Amino acid sequence: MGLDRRAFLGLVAGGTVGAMFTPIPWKLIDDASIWTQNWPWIPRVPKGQVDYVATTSKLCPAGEGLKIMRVAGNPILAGGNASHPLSCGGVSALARSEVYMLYSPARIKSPMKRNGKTFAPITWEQALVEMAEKLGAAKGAVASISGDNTGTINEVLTALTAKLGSAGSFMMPSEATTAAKAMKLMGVQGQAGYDFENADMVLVLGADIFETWGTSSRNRKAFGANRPAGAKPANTYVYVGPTRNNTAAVCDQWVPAAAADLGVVALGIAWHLLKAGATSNAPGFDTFKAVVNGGFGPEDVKRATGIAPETLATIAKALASAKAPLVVTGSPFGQGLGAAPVIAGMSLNMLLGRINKPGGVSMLPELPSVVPGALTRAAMLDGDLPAFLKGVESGKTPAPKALLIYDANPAYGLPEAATMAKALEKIPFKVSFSSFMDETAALCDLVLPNSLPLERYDDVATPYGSGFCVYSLVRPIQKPICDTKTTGDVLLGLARKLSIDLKFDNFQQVIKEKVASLTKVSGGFVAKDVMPWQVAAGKPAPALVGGDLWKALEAGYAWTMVGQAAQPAMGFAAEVLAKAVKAGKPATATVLAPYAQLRTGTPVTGMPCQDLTMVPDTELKGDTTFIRVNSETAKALSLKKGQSVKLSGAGVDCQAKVHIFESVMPGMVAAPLGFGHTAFDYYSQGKGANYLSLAAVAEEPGSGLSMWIAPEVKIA
Amino acid sequence: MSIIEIEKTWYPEGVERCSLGKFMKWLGVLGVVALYGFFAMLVCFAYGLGVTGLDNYFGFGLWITFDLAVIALGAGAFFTGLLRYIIRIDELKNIINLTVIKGFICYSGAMLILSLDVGQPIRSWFGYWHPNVHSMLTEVIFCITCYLMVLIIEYVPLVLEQKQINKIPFLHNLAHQMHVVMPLFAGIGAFLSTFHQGSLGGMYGVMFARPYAFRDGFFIWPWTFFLFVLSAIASGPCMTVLICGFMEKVTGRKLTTYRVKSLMCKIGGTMLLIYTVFKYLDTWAWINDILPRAGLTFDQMFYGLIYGKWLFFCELVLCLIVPVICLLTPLRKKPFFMYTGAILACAGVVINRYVFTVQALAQPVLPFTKWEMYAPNWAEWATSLMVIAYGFIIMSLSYRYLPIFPQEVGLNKK
Amino acid sequence: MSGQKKEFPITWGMVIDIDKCTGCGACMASCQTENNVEPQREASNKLRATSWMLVYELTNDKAFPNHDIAYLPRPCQQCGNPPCVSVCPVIATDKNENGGIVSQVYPRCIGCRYCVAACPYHVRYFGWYDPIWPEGMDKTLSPMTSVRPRGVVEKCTFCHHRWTQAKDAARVAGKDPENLDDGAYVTSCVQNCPSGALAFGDIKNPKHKVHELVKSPYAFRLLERLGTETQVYYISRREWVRKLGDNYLKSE
Amino acid sequence: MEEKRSNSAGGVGGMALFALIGFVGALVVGWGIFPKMLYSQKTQPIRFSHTVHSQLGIECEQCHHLGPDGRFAGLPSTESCAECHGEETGDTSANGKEIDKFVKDYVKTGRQVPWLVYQYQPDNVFFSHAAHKGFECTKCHLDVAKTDTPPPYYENRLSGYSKDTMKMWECERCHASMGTSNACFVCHK
Repeated sequence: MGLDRRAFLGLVAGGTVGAMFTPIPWKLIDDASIWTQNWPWIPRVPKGQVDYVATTSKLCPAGEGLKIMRVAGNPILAGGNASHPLSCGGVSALARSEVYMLYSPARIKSPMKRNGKTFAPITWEQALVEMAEKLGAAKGAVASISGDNTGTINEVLTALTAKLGSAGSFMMPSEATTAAKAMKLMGVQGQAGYDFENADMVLVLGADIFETWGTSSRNRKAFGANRPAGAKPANTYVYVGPTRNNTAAVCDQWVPAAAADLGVVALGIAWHLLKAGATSNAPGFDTFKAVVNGGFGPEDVKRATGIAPETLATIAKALASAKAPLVVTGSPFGQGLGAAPVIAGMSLNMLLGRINKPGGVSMLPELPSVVPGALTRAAMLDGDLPAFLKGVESGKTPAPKALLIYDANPAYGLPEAATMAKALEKIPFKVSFSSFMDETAALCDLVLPNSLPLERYDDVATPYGSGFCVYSLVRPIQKPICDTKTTGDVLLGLARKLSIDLKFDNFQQVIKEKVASLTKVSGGFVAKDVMPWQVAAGKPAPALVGGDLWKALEAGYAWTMVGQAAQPAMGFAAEVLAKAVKAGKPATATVLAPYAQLRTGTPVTGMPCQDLTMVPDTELKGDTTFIRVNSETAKALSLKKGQSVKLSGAGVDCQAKVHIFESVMPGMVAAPLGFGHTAFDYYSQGKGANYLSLAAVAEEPGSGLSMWIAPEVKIA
Repeated sequence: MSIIEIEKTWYPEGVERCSLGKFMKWLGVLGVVALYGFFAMLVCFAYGLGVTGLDNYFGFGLWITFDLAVIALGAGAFFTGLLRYIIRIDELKNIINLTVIKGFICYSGAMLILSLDVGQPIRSWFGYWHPNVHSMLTEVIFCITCYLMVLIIEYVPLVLEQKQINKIPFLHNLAHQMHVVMPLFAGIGAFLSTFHQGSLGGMYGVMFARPYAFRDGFFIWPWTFFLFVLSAIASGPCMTVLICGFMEKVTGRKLTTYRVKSLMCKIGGTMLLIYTVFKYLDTWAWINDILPRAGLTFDQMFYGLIYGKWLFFCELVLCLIVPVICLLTPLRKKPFFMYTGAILACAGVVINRYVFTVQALAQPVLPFTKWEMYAPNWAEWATSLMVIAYGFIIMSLSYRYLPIFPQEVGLNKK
Repeated sequence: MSGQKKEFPITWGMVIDIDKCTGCGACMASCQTENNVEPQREASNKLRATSWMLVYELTNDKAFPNHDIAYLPRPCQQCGNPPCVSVCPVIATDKNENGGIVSQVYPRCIGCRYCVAACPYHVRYFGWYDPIWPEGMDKTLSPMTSVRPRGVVEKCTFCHHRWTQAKDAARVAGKDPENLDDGAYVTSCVQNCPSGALAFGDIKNPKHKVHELVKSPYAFRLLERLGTETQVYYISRREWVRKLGDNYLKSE
Repeated sequence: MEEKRSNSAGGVGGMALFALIGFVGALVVGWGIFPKMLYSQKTQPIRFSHTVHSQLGIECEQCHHLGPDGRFAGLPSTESCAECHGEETGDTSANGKEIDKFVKDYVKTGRQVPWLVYQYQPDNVFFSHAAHKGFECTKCHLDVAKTDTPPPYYENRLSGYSKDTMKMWECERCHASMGTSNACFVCHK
């Protein structure tokens, strides 16, 4: 017995020693450590040939041209396209997300039909039949909402709506809506275009031009281009607004002013200009002069806005003495501004003689439309969606029988969320074409997911703010990942089913036709070696070789055109100003000053997966968002740093924590937008609160436009 | 013979031990703690270190603090070994075994924690295969692993002297032979140990972009290198005495003479005095040279309550001056003062290791960053407790079955 | 002890014009996807979130209306004398290649986090958990950088892979890969910044724009007095911003 | 007592004997069996014959070439193979069957062939073929050009890499001999 035990011990001992002289222990140790760099549960990176293709960002309102890196044909990265005038190589955090959002957990994988509380997947054929039937029944009372400001898809959508008997085709409210209204009131056609590239003194009234206003990437490039690092800037930017936002952070001067007072400030500056002898032969000048001198003297303005007279005097002088001054007006959070402030701002441009000048403003013509019976963009922008929905909610307006919602999320992206939701409930049949399961899609009866921009044909025509007409192509560079279809095709298919003739069989034809129509526009050219702003500055525009246009667009170049449409004389619309702009007492209540940022996405995209990292912990911590007040306001409202508070407005309550941030005007509560989603995925859902829902909609005197620029809130 | 009887035959010659049942209960309690820690350990291995309270600001936390403290307090082993075998202070033979076991426990425990603390334990051998000779941590890895082996070699003969095992002639001889060469290992141990105690300090001293920890030094060694060695050999003997005293309390038996303990404390105290002198010089240079050079002030090194100055004064006054007085003056003759001194000395070293690990990282070097808080979570506490429980278990078993204390029999004659 | 500055014929450097940075985060977005950083569900714990490029908000600490802010994008500073390199026990990070980019080799890293402790710029991030991408999104991983398992340290590499690509392109075009034109190699953040606030190039190469920029009287580096000799320069015409680049005693 | 001692004496001898057996056994296992056990053997999804194609006078570069940006295009895509093998041949010869298999499984389904690449480096390694243009492909790659049946692919069961994947020390040795930098980022990404 003892013997055996020892023998065994011997065997083991010998074996162990022997093993030491073999690869076993050493190779195993080595391979084990190699295994740790090759863990099966860690994804491998794709292999294959790399190439780059061009397209345009549709998710980002700034409309940047993109260069997409592909591996073995699959898109990998979205980068800026240096040869595209709206990108010049830059991309926003949002445009960067074009690729990975293909796989966003929030994507809708197939057409779906509501049954009860939930959705059941259906085939496209079933979907079309269902929709054809319901819409057929709804004839005469079909409304449509589009969140796409720049796409030709709107022509198909509005044409179809019209043929079905339109109860209204609306666009989601934006800077463009307000501007369009203002231009209409001033008696001009076309879309105001701002030539930042050639301006040397820019007065920004409210507009967050470097984040959410218009072609923000291009705006920033234009801004940076004339500011060589470390050297004296060749341009001057002055920002007027309630907070030192991303734009004001880099401007040479920040003039704190309530968003409600932007018009007052503009007219206050006008007073100085007029005093200095500025004049104009535009219609309504005398009335304008009277209005300004009547109530916008330095003291009136000081009383209303708290801005010292000398401040405005200096700005006025700077504008007057600048070679190419430019005044741009907009909402600090990209929506809700009345028409009057825009008119007031524009009248400064008129006093300075900046209309249709290099570095000034030009009224850009609309590109020819190709779908018969379609609404023009101007016509669409003329609609007032919030007013319409409020009407529906209160019963003043008959509720449409059916509603088509394209690239829009009204249940989240509109003010007075509570009211709007009620209005939507009143509409019996709703169809959403959203690619992501957003708040609105969740309310709809049919969800027919649109393919994402990288999977479909689409286009971007002159985004609002662009200083020139521009058209660039969005083209499919990858097969749809889910069972989705290009909404354009779906609508055209539907038209066929309802035997409505829209002239086209598929959306690609529409785009092709659109491009073909561009070749007929005189003065148009492809921006390659010569950029539109250079042409605006006097460089001769190269000729357009018609046949190559499609190829050029596919290659990522943009078709552009400089100069404005033939115009009747632009008027001051002074009567509107008289009614809408009042240098009254400053608001005593606490006013909400929302701010939006592209990194938190749009109401349509939700929070892009990668972007949560970009949100500072002074904006979102855990699941709570922060409001920003300066220490003075904090004291007045007895708020402490980090304290949890409840904001109330428009019959809605929102939770928030307090962040003390000195660059907010006293009495103002700055609040980030883009949070508080109830739909989408775990990157968006339940992260903070949607402070836009606190904003109550009011009607702007004079223009009748819905506005919610300076909502009052209660803090408890 | 019943198991109870057999178990009795394993005790060292002529001593009494508590009943097996009682002993089992004691082990059981410790076992539970150890198991809980073991579970935490598995969780860490399975899901990654995200389950801990560590973050990108505090890459080092409780674990590293624990390691450094334990290793410093374990230093009694090499230093006493040195004195006993090389300097030949014969009296220390009465407590040397205890220090060896303590050392073994501390180092093996530290190794355990370290294997947890690295994100890729399977790669830890890279430290040998792809060493960066400039890194203090490489030195630490070398020395600690080697020294652990030394400690094992020192521990084995103790085990072999167990009554039953010792009956086997081969093992008996082996034990004897090992005892003969022990001075050699004591020497090696002393060398290795000194070095990594130093390099542990060096680790912090070389972080020249961390003004809180950075120190100038001699040749490649920052002053912290020497300070850590000194503080370790100062607190090590004290810790041994504390353990010895604790064991006497628990077992109710006298294990060594007060003389021996007192001697240990005197040694510790002397080292502590030397350490104090240098520590004060170092602190002075830190405040008046290092910090100003970095554009920082002494006050900027402290913040709020947890990072407040009180810790600093605790370490440099309460835990240095006071114990020096307790341990080097006649006060030492009174157990109260001797133990208080020993406790304070050990506490001081722990504080020192903590501030160098945590406060050094919490202090914002970039002007636009702020102080951050660190709180260890259950996973870190549980695993640390596991090591402590493990130590108690080893110590209990060793005491019960191994002839650790030559004087025990004599001191407990009825 | 603080070692000496490592010199190389090529010294890739970034120059960041703080006065042009709007803090939009496009650089961070570009970096994340370029370098296969997972989309993090809970990124509001900034002590745990991974962002190789991080935009800090700087303030002059004055009350309204004298308050001012600035945004400071912070990539790895690629120190000429890196505090992180000498401490690594296994040579997982090193500064030993022409160009002076501090390398980080993930399969070598054992995750001891000593480098994390040594770096005062907090550019080093540890893999606390295994990275997870939403289903299918791993198809959009970039082949240019590898995916890190948990338990290793990662950091900005100045998009080093773009350099290797640029060199390959030069080779095929018969140009000298060791003497690239200005702009042939730029990092992802630099390329995509909408404001053009970031510039990149070889600081030692007179033909590169940054060569001049770093000489600007408004140029400064972070924590210069610690002797880290960073290869990232910042430019601001605002004095308070420049002051925030380092620690100063009252007397200075 | 007596017996015990004798026991131990004999035991020690036996112990030594068994120790020897254990020692030798370990050597046999370690050098003989273990290396085979460590790798699993896999065969290519399609039995592609390089000889047949090279006999047709197709240059290696036609399928394996550098891209315009200097990056190695790697293996030809199903599409490019389909330029010749677009339709099933119905040929019943071994080769013909294999071709039809390819057409049926990949060309028709539009899938890429999951070729097992003997030399693939880990994701964390960057290798520039452009920089190594001067060398014979076969200096690193198996000389498959002369194989009618692709050699088997050995996968390390533990690490998951191919047995033929070049080890770092091999890269370093050559770089050293060529006087090329061995800096980490020359090869790692």
